[in-house]
Amino acid sequence: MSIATEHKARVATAGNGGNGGSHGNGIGTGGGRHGGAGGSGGAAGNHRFLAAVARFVSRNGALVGLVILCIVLAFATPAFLTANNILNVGIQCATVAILAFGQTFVIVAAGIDLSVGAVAAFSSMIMAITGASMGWNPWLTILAGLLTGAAMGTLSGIANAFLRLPSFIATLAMMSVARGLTLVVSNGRPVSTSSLVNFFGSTVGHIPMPIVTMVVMGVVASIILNLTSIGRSMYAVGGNMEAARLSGISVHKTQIVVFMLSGLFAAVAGLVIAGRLHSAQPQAADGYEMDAIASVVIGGASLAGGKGKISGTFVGAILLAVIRNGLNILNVSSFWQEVVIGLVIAFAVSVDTVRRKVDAH
Amino acid sequence: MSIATEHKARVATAGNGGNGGSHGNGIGTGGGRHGGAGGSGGAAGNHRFLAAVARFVSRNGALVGLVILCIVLAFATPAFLTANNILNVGIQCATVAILAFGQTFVIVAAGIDLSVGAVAAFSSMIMAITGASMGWNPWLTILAGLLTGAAMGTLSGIANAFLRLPSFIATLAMMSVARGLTLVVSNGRPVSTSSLVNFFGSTVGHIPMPIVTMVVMGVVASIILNLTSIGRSMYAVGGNMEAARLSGISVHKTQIVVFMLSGLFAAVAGLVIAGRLHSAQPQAADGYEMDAIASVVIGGASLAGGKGKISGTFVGAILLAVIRNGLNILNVSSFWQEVVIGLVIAFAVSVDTVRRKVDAH
Amino acid sequence: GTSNSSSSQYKVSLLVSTMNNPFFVDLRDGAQAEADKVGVDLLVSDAQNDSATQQNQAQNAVSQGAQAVIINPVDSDAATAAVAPLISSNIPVIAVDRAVTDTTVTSYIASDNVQGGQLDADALAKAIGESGKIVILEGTPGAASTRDRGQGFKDEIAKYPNIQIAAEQTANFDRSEALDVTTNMMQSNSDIKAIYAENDEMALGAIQALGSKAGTDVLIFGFDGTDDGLKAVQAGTIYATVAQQPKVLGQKAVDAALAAIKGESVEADQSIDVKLVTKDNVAQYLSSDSSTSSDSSSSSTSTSTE
Amino acid sequence: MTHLSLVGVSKIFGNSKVVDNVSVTVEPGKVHVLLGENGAGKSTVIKMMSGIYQPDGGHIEIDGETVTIPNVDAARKYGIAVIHQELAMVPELSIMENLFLGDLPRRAGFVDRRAMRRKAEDALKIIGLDEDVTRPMGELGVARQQMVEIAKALMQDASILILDEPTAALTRRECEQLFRIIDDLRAKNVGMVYISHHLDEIARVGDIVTVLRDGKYVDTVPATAPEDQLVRLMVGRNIENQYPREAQKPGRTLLGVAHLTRAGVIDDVSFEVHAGEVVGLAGLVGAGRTETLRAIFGVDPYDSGTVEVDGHRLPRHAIARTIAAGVGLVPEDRRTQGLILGASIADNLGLATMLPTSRAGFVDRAGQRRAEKATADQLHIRMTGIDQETGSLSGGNQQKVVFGKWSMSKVKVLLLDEPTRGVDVGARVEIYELINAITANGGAVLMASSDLPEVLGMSDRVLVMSNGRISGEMPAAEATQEKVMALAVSHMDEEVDG
Ligand SMILES: Nc1ncnc2c1ncn2[C@@H]1O[C@H](COP(=O)(O)OP(=O)(O)OP(=O)(O)O)[C@@H](O)[C@H]1O
Ligand SMILES: Nc1ncnc2c1ncn2[C@@H]1O[C@H](COP(=O)(O)OP(=O)(O)OP(=O)(O)O)[C@@H](O)[C@H]1O
Ligand SMILES: O[C@@H]1[C@H](O)[C@H](O)CO[C@H]1O
Ligand SMILES: [Mg+2]
Ligand SMILES: [Mg+2]
Repeated sequence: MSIATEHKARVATAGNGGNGGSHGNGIGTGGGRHGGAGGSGGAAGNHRFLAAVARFVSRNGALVGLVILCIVLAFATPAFLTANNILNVGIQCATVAILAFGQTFVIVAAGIDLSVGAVAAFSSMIMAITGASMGWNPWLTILAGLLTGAAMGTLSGIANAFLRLPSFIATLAMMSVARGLTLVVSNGRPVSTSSLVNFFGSTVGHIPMPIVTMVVMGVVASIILNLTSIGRSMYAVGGNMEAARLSGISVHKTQIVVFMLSGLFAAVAGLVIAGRLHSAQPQAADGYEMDAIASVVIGGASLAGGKGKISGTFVGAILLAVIRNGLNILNVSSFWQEVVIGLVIAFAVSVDTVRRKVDAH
Repeated sequence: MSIATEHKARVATAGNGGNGGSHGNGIGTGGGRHGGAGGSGGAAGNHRFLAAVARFVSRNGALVGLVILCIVLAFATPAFLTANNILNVGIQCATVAILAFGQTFVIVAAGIDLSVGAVAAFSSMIMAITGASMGWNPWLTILAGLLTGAAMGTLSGIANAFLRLPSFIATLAMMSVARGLTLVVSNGRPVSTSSLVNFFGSTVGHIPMPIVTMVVMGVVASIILNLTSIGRSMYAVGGNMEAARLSGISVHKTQIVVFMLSGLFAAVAGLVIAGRLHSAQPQAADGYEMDAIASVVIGGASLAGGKGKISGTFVGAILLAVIRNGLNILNVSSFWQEVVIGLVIAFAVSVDTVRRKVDAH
Repeated sequence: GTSNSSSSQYKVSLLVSTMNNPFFVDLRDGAQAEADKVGVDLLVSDAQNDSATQQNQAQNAVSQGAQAVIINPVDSDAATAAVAPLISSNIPVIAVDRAVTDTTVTSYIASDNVQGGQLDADALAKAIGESGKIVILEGTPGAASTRDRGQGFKDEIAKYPNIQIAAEQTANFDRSEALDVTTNMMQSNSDIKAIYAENDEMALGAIQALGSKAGTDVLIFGFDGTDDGLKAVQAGTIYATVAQQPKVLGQKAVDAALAAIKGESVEADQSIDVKLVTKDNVAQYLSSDSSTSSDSSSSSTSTSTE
Repeated sequence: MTHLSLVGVSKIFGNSKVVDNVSVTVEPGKVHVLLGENGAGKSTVIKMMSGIYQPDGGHIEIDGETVTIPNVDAARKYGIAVIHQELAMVPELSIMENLFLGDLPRRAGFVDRRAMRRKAEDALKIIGLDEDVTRPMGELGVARQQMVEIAKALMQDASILILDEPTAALTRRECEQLFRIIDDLRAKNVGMVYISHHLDEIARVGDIVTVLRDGKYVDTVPATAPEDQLVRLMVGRNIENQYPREAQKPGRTLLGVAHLTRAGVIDDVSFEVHAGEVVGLAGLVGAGRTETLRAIFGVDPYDSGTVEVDGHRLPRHAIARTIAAGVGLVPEDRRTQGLILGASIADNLGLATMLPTSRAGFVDRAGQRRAEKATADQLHIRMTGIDQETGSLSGGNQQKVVFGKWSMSKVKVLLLDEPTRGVDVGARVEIYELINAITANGGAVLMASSDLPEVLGMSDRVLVMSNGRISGEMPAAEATQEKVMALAVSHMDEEVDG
């Protein structure tokens, strides 16, 4: 029962972090252990490099599963490991990755945001409509869309912090509201977007803007989470809300910022989707929240909060995109595809737990 | 951030459970408080009755929100409070309620089961196919379907307990696998069901079988959760896995049973859906997991585990059905409907938190 | 305008399978425009592609006091159980776009998805010179329209031995999914001559994926004839699509419902022909369908009534 | 420096007045001890000083001016720092981040990790804790976590420092370190509030003592007042004997541990505990006592060695089988390992007996409830009823619930890890009486404790652990604190040699 399990296991084994009961990934310890294991040969520099690699692997959730999957696919079809296809995978994971970066804030702070897909759709619709029917300056339309996303997120945050709605309920409600508003303002029809919006979905020269946007957002998210005090507060609130409060951290403020950021990231994802389709779709990003949450969890975060990294989330999002890309390329029948997707996800994530188990011995 | 918040608040506020930070509903304490508050007038018997009512209300999540909603609807349209429509609401909530009863086990034990909709579809497809193409005895087909559901649940449980997959991932994978298998075995086509299966979706005389089935499953779920040792173990595992383990409760066994039951209940829901539609649909119950989880959470459970009641879940499921029924009857435009659904859910659940806050003073 | 609907004496319920798709929005708009015109109070419900929800909405229609029910089934088989109580309590039922299996409804007004698939297949075969590799973008697995369009297309294309279906992948009737899926399929099949998309939304996604190849190296075939789809036909990026005239479907359905309430006789089977739309004839569809005003849709009636 | 006064404050939870018209003054350079039984309201009082609770009556004065302290941040701005009774730490975050929680060092708007690391290392040095500051807090034992909490409060350079049972989890050595720090602070004119259930500490650290009983002010006396006077003020009666051990004649071997080894944690541990015997397990923090108990109980696996109960060998790493063999464990940390804080007292008391007493899968509700009530009464748990949420009990009363869980299940062998952490003198005697009852009935008790007087007073035999090994054994009658400490630090000499 792992929504909250990992947290409890870890708390409970204070003072015996490495025992059988704890399957948490000790922050910053796995690498050390690993490094030790690989330390018999080579010069010291080499050793340190290996240790750093090992630490990176051990900190990034399903990375091993992803690598295995890629190797399998590379052998299965020559079409997989081409420069072009790798770029494709990058483009295809961009939207979910951006949503998942935003979702990481929320999950680290022990919440969940079900509204990200709908908020992405609504924000992109705002960008399209302010442009198409209202004739605003393209930059202004994008700004309006981003503010819309941030505002919707803020509303979820307020409902969570002040109305004390569980985040599951607050964002379920927001998902419904945002999707409904999208249908209302668009009357259920796609609306074309400006060439500025489309730029964010296009490939300029050899550089795909969705990937650029994803990388920028990933770096921003990583900086927020690691280097700002609001980012660190997210870990504190998610890890032990009461301790955070007793230490003078404003839990409410943290909660609101977390959802605001998630909404803002969703709006950026909406920009990329609309840019790719040259239009805002009323049903855009429908169900993407599940992919986003799955990316974060595959990346090693726990829904119990206090844990999660942008690099892990990134691995999770790539994993999902690679699975879909691979199945498409291999032309697996669409009925079997669902079966295979399920099995591969389960496999890729359990590789990680098996690795950790072995690691611990 | 309430997925796991309440749990942590609880851990952290040991010795100060009633402070501003904790919004948990103390098991069995709310009622006492309430009873005390209402205790100034009336005879002792009357007082006790009022206290019992108050306790029931305070223990059952969004009941107050539901009642307010019903009153509003009754004033808004005469069509709402007719015997016929009330039966309709009952029938309309049956499937989700049954799924949500099963989901309650999982959430109480601090997990989540995303596969219930897909498992319901696959189980009903098994009932249909073993009947239609294989000519099995109708009772046997139903048995096969129920066993299928239980088996799929068990697999999720094993993945969760032994592969240490977070339940979110294990059941996300199972959702995909079950939906895929449904498409594979049915070749993407609906399959008609036997008249025995259809019986479970029909109204016999004035008695709608979906409601009967829902009530029976509710009672069974309630007995399991309250009176059996495995049910009590679910609360223990969900409340503090480590403490449960150190008290000799088998966490693995509990986890597996929890998902097995969830799968079994999903199969029963599948029976009702197929019975109502006289066919097993490959896309049946798509997305119902969200309604089921929402019912449980609206009913007062916390995704952090250790909390939840069948009666609360029932209130949650009815609330969702009433909202949809009411908006239909009021003929709210389908685009606005989504907006309104979101707002009403948020409202109904926050009534409960506001009530608790007032209560606490 | 809903101004006259509140005072109207007739209540008709329209159960739409989903509004997640402009096709059904058009169907609803056609029905609404007609309802406003003839003075019917139209109660619209969206089943979000769920048969059980649709059954709930059929029940609720009775509570609402609907005198006739127009159903656009999520699934034909499942709709049987949903409309049974309506029929037994003598409420006229009109099936639109998709049939209700084994049920005598008051009227069945539909375009034929199997036939549409055939039209696309023949057009495609002709356009690529009856030989070469093609791929199919499938609709949502298990949906009735996916089955019928797939079947109609594949049965027909089988008649051309030199055409091979190199890949079939689902994009769930969704534009952005089609963008990714097409990109990926092209990765393993570079020599594709044509793509059959089971609706226009997916065809539009494929165009996005192919970029400048769309309509030149690779011909794209759609289904539905939505506004965006028709514009793409005009632009030459979609080679052909199958126009279903959803607004006409909606309009006819309301007419049939009203007639049934009034006790007038109603034609039991009104098949609205599906038409292949190519660059040659797109103008006539565009003029009527690309405008959202309600009366223009009624002017297109002439093209489809029998 | 700051004067802080609570003037006639009260606090109400639900229907009960938990603190009733209490006045306390904290003066610069003085240590004000708060004394009272479990649930007397001590923690509630200090939470009103630190912005966590608002008084329902009375007011707070700082330097003579009436103020409100709406939240923790405000308290911090007044120069008030608090070490809470229950650890306020985030297990996932590193030690250094926990030290700076809520006030991270920043440069140009970003967290300055280098400065944080440097300051954190300095802070740990002050309290004499040798840990890598980047280690996650959750990996530390309770004692070390407590040390970090102390360092965190000290770092704030507060003018008022509140310490709520800071020594409950510490061994003598760390306590001494803390007392020296307190002496320093006193010299620097910091005002302090000190709460502890170890009466012997009061004269050592305190200046004045205020005693609370049932939330009410009882008296203020100098810290030099004799212990039995303090006890009388606290509990309203005399306690004749703080360690009422009734030794039995040792019977057959009930617990036999041979060559128990777990790499890096415990090393070739062998001993026996006989029927009727209480064996004490002493040692420094990190000596491996907790690990030994966990290995015996089947919580953690071990690499080699055997555990026998009543002559039957126990399987490795199998808690349920161990419990079935008649063994119970009161774990070190009640909140994470002992209790389901969100569940009722009844549910917690019945946790270990629920499965064994159920029939055909059904819980024996009536029987369990009867036993739960009886146990709660026997332990004098201060509660509104057995349906009260366990998390809302005072710390000491929570500990009694953990103890009660095993006393209800009538164990043959009871493993105790810091059994009286945070338990008041009166209640401690009640727990000791339960230990006596268990041995009188032919049971055996193995008790790891950092409270040396307790080990010496309640054991029949003392084992001393050091660096994962048993470094010595002696009958309690011959044991003294000095002898035990000598054995406890013995590995340090070895390290010097090796
Ligand atoms: N939030 C709360 N809700 C209800 N009762 C509470 C709450 N906090 C404390 N209490 C009650 O108030 C009383 C005093 O608690 P407090 O924690 O102040 O005791 P204490 O003197 O610190 O005890 P200990 O020595 O065990 O720590 C106890 O009976 C406790 O159950
Ligand atoms: N100096 C040290 N530095 C880091 N880790 C240590 C050190 N000494 C011991 N440990 C580890 O700390 C863990 C156990 O500490 P713990 O405090 O629980 O042991 P203990 O003997 O039960 O001590 P106590 O019960 O007094 O706290 C063990 O895993 C042990 O390996
Ligand atoms: O006819 C409709 C539309 O073509 C839509 O695009 C998908 O569902 C079908 O049933
Ligand atoms: Mg206290
Ligand atoms: Mg210990």
